[in-house]
Amino acid sequence: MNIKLPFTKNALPPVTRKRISNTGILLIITVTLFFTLYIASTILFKSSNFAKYSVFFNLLNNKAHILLLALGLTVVLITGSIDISVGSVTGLVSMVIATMLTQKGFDAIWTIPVSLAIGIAFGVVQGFLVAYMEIQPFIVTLSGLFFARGMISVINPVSVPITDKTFMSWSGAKVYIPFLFNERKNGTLDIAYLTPAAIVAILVLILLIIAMKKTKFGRALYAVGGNPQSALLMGVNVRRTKFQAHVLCGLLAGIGGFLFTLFAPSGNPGNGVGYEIDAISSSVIGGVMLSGGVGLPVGTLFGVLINSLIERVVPLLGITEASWPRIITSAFLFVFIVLQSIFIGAGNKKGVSAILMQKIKARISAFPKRFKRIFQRKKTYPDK
Amino acid sequence: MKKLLRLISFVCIFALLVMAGACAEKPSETTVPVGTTTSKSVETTPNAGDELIVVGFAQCKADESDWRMANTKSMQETLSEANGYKLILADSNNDAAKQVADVQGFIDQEVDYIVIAAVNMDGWDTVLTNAKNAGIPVILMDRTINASADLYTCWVGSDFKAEGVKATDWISTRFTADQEVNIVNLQGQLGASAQIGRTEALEDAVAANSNWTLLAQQTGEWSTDTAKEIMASWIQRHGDKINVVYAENDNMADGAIQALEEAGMKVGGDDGVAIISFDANRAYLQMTLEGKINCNVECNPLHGPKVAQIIQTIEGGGSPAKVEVVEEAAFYYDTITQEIVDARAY
Amino acid sequence: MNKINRGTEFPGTTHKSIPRKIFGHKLAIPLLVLMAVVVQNIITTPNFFDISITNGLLSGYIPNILDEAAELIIITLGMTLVIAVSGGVDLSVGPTMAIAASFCGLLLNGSEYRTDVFQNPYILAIFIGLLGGALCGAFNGIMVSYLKIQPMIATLILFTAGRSIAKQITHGQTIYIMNPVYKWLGVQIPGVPVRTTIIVSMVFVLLVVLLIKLTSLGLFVQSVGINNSAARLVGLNSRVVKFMVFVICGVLAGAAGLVGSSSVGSVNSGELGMSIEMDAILAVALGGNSLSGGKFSIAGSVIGAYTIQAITTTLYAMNVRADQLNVFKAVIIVVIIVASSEIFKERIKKLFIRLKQLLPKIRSTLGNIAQKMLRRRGVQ
Amino acid sequence: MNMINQNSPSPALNMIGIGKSFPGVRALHNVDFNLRSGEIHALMGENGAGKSTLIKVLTGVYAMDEGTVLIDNAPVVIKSPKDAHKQGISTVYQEVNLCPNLSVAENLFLGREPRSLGLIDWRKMNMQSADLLRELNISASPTAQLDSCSIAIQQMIAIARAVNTKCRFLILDEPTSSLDSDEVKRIFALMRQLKETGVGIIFITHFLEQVYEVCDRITVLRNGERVGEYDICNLSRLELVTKMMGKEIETLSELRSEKEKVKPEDEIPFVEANGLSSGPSKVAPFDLKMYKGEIVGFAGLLGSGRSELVRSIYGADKAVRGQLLIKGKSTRINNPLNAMKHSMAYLPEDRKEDGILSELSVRENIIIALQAKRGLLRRISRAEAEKYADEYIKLLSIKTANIETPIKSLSGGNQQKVILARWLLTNPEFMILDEPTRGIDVGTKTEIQKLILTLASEGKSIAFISSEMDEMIRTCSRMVVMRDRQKVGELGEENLDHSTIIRTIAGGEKSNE
Repeated sequence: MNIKLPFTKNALPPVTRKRISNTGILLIITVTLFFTLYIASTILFKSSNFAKYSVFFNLLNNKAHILLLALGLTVVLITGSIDISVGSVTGLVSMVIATMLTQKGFDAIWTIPVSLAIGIAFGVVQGFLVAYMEIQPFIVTLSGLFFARGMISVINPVSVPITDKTFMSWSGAKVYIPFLFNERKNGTLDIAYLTPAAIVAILVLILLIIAMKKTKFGRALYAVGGNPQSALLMGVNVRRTKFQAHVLCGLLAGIGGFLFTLFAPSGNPGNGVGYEIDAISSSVIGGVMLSGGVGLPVGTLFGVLINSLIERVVPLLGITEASWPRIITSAFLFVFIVLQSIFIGAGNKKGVSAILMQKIKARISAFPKRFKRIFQRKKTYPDK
Repeated sequence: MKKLLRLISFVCIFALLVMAGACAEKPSETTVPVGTTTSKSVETTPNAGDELIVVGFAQCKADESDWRMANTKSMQETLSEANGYKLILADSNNDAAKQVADVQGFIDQEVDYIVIAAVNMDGWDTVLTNAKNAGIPVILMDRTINASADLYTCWVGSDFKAEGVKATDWISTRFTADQEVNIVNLQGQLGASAQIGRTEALEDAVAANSNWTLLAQQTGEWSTDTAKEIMASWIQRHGDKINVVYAENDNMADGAIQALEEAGMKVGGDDGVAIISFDANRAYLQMTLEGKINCNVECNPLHGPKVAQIIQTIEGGGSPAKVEVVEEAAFYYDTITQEIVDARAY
Repeated sequence: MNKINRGTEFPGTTHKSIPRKIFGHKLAIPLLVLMAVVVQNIITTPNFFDISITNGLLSGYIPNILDEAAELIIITLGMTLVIAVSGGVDLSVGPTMAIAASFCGLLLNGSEYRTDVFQNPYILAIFIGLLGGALCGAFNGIMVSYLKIQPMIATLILFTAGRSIAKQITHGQTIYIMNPVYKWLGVQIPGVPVRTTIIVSMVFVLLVVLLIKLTSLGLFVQSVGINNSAARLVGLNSRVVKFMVFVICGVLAGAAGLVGSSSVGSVNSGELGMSIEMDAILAVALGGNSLSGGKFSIAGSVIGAYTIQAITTTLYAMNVRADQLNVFKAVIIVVIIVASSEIFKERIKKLFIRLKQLLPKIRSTLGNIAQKMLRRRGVQ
Repeated sequence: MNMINQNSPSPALNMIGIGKSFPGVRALHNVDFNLRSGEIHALMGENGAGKSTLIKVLTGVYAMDEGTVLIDNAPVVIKSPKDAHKQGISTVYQEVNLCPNLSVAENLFLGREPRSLGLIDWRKMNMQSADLLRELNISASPTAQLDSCSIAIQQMIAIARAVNTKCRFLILDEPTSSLDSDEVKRIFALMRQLKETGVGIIFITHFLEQVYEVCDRITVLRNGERVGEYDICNLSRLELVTKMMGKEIETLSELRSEKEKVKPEDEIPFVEANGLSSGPSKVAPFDLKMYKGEIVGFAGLLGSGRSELVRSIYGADKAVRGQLLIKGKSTRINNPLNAMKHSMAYLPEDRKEDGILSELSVRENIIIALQAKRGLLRRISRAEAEKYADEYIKLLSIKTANIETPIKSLSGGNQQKVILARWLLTNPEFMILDEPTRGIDVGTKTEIQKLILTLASEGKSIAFISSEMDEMIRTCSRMVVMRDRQKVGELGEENLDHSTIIRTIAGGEKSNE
């Protein structure tokens, strides 16, 4: 190995130029934005108790089902595909559960396998069409959306209540968190809690983080999203991976539907309308790129939390026109998306945003170096 | 690891600056609508000593229809700061789960009262139990829910079946017992309590009158356009046989009238196809006056005063009645006057 | 025009048999489906082709389908261009319709919620309405071309906020325009026996086709859609092209909004163009266009849109409830898309080949069996 | 034909009588090929000779119609890339086939990550990667994201990955075509190192010099058939080219003589740059004058800023400083369209990424630049477009089924000609040709070189960039030398020889200090 290679300056590989990957940057932005927004809300709306533990935990309790859908979307988006059927699948699952429990008299425990089965069924069919028939995922899952939405009405066009005792006890269950409590105005204790749904969501999140980072399947997802042709040549079964991603997304949508039903226990034709959009926007805010290959499940968690927080903040702005809350919510979304696009430069190496981004990246990368320099200077100072 | 921490802290600071910029712009954007409606409160300063009563209002979809907007506005105007209230409006955009989350948010924020116009009849037990435990009275508005009665304080709204009965009563005055009455029903969103009540009244009346026939019944989903499409297909199928159109809201009546007129059929009046509509918004009262709608049954959206009254009752230590029905009238093409139309605010 | 040679890997393989030429064409499948729907209708409704004049208007099933498809057609035209240039979709066309109609209604009615007097000239109102559509398109265009946000995410913003903005434009109320002239655009111009919607949609198809034929817009859109950086280097300003396409899409959506509101005589932003974006995307895909951008065919999209409307109308006529319609729609669409996918065609071809190969074998085995049986009989 | 030394070890990989047909085309016919362990074997041939088909048959991408593959004299069946992998056959392609969004270590180990307790052990993976990279002298950090590495490093990582799968036979399909000579040397060092360990390497390249520098044997294909197999020492360059072309090509002197005629005539330069710069990260301020009828070469290593320099003139990268004069008039060029309006043309370096509009037809690809120049409203009519297309297809002898064929189904050389046609159609006075001959067979290369000379003689001013020094020396009348994103010198015709250029590129005396 002692071949000496000619070495010129410009041939030096820029190993250290880009310390932080886009994924990392996006994650940092999202996390920072979330905490900034949270702290700002705490200060601005003092009377609304944002500093309470329960408010914080309810951000997750309220959106456990969306988190699952968003995680599913994170998985398919990372492979460069998309699934817009998840919202309707959620609605379908809730309707099936309600019908099973109330009209068919099934035992509550059966709702779990049935929810999962519905999700997996959608995942399998859509995954097959996307991966093995090579049909555009948008169209396939749009059909899935239509199908599920229509099936809800076929099963039952009106609202079905859930009265099953077991199921309602799951729905109402709370896992209190010790030591985290505040006192209410009337003197009662408001102890922070997690719902079983939130716990399931967190467990799924943890499993998914491990799967994405530490299993062959997880890495194959990124490889397929990064460059499917290369992945194929590197021995990744691209079709199978895409298929699996869709099945996983379907499964997560099934679980999400179940958690949704725990949260709002009823079957209603309007359940889950537009959740696909919520899930996609959560993923994107959390740093997933629609072009594939970039994103982390943790980012998605923060994406969901940001959306959840915005929902809490908007009513407090004191808007009296009926239409404004939604405009404001969209404005928040707009700010996030534009900020992100500015930061990332949208993969384009030109333009104002990219220059800004390069500068920021350079700053960030230079930071440790500069710090080291200061440190070294301090060290050498006494000598002089 | 240390490096990463340093990086994060740097980005935090940067993002804070960016957000500060964004926040600084935000209020100017939002104060415009706020300013216009709160200007009153500046003139008539509220009783300085009293603290405002905080009311959390979970509206199903604040700008869904003209009726819903009037409903929202009524709440906002009655529960204004000038009157000693602070209203927090959460618009759930017809998403049941978001509405539950909104109500949970009110509980966390410890509002004094919660008013709910429910998206969904079912699935309220858990969150209402939370409200009860936190000691916050819940007032249901407009839409009923399936939940144990001890979970909420009272319900304010319309009696939809009674509305339907007013309409069927008018039909029986128009037609004699030997006349053939062929009715088509443009239903509202299936499962909505308004749809259920109004359809029920019609079906009861059809069953009770042997000369009445329900030719067709389909949901027009409260929409003009859909109703127009459906009505057109009915006209193709049934033609001139139809002599009563029972539209479960104004918008659908509008669609039906257009479809009929485009097919060259006479609408309303004494000899045209009888049109029955619900809600009685201003535009449709005008149409009633013009004779296009024969009977328009009011569905009163102005729940604000009633809600305020209930809150005052509770504040005073009393307990309100479990069901508070708002007053509603019916308007007929032959008796309505321009004054009635002009007096309508929505 | 006469020597269209579609993507062949190797020169010399361009000679195809006539049936293959017909079935190999991009538009074959959507056309076939459209025909199937029509045939189905002829069987179930004998008066399908009947056209009569009622109240001075052509009526019947076919005029109905053409009428109801009008908005979708106009939207689909814009969507086709957006998909071609960006490889993304415009989710905000429905809200854009509402916003455009709101501008128009505001100008016509002024502060009145219901009047039959135009406060401003009708033409001006239409112009302002289209301008409103263009404005929405421009907003999306800026996001996509200058801020480089993926179209689906960029248009998500107007998708969620658009209807509320429209509500604000009309002071938060539904506007009723009672002047019969207003209905000219969406129902009928007095004396013309054809519904204006049909004419308007045809006019817009013609306009867009002319735009593509007479200018080089089509070439530019495809170039940018296929390879952005190559397009830049040959002197195309891809940003401007993208921006322009989004504006065009906005204007078209605005026009659809005006037609839609005119046909019901009111501006109700909660209803106009509800979930039309999904139908439009489907129409584009059904027409054989790739959703990842590049080459496009307007004819395909128009056929796709009519197919969707024909399916909808047929299902309505078969008494399928509006809310259950989606199940059938989904199944039909999946079948169409699968049938027109390359892989499926290949598999079918392979299956045929295998069958052909198997045929002699089956014949011989059958023959063997027959011989054996004969022999046995002979032995017996 | 066979001139193989009979004493050499028996081949480890043997392909006998390979045949492969596509509808209408016989791509391979009765081709024999063999590869020994520990040799570097060049597979040569023009575009369309059947090199890539042979490789694809060997790697299981295509199923062969006839023939057998033997490994260690035992027949093997290779039906999929996976089978090939199992047999120890790995491939590295011209375009880096790695995942840009993953880290270097992951790209090395994707699919066979070291695991503990069933989960990927990242520490171990990074450490093993570091070892591997060190062993192969690749200076990259295992944790860096791949797209932050230079193309050369990426290519080396691709090789490292291939090697690390315990491969016995390594196929390198034009791995050097986007690298500069320095980087190529490093790849060669890597190849020699692998050769020592007994790996058999099939090396495909268009660069003759590289073949003679590193290979042991050559197999030449032409028109889907094997012309022959030769030891490198027994085959001169001229012979090799003759075998590949199937005919004698014009000698260099002929080209040279044409070039002599070309001399700058005008006093006012067509393009004059004073302190032009497109930002410090792209190219430092430079001065430049280019005259009518002159071919100016831009030499330098890849990444030295030679492409960036011409891009800044063309407006592909916006100039942020300095002054640009066109025909003596000060001009601002903000985008390519401005440049085109000033009669400039730019044939980009990366044909696939920046050049072709893959799905569009040859006709559309030819007229697009002229159309863009004319603008949106003045459309080139169909008839006019067809006329142009036919004209240029004939003029440049572009091999295409017809003018409506999508450009993506043409061979690389013909694609390049279409792009040349695109620019010639705009009738430019100043043409920038960035690597017009890359990835193109020898025949077309010569054609293009001749075309360049002809264009110059017609009075066009040409900026020419090529990685092949010979090509530049042959055609250029002057050469600008770039280093470290700076213009470091200009060489007149009298100085145009290898050693001077290389010395200038390397930095002359300074490097001796």
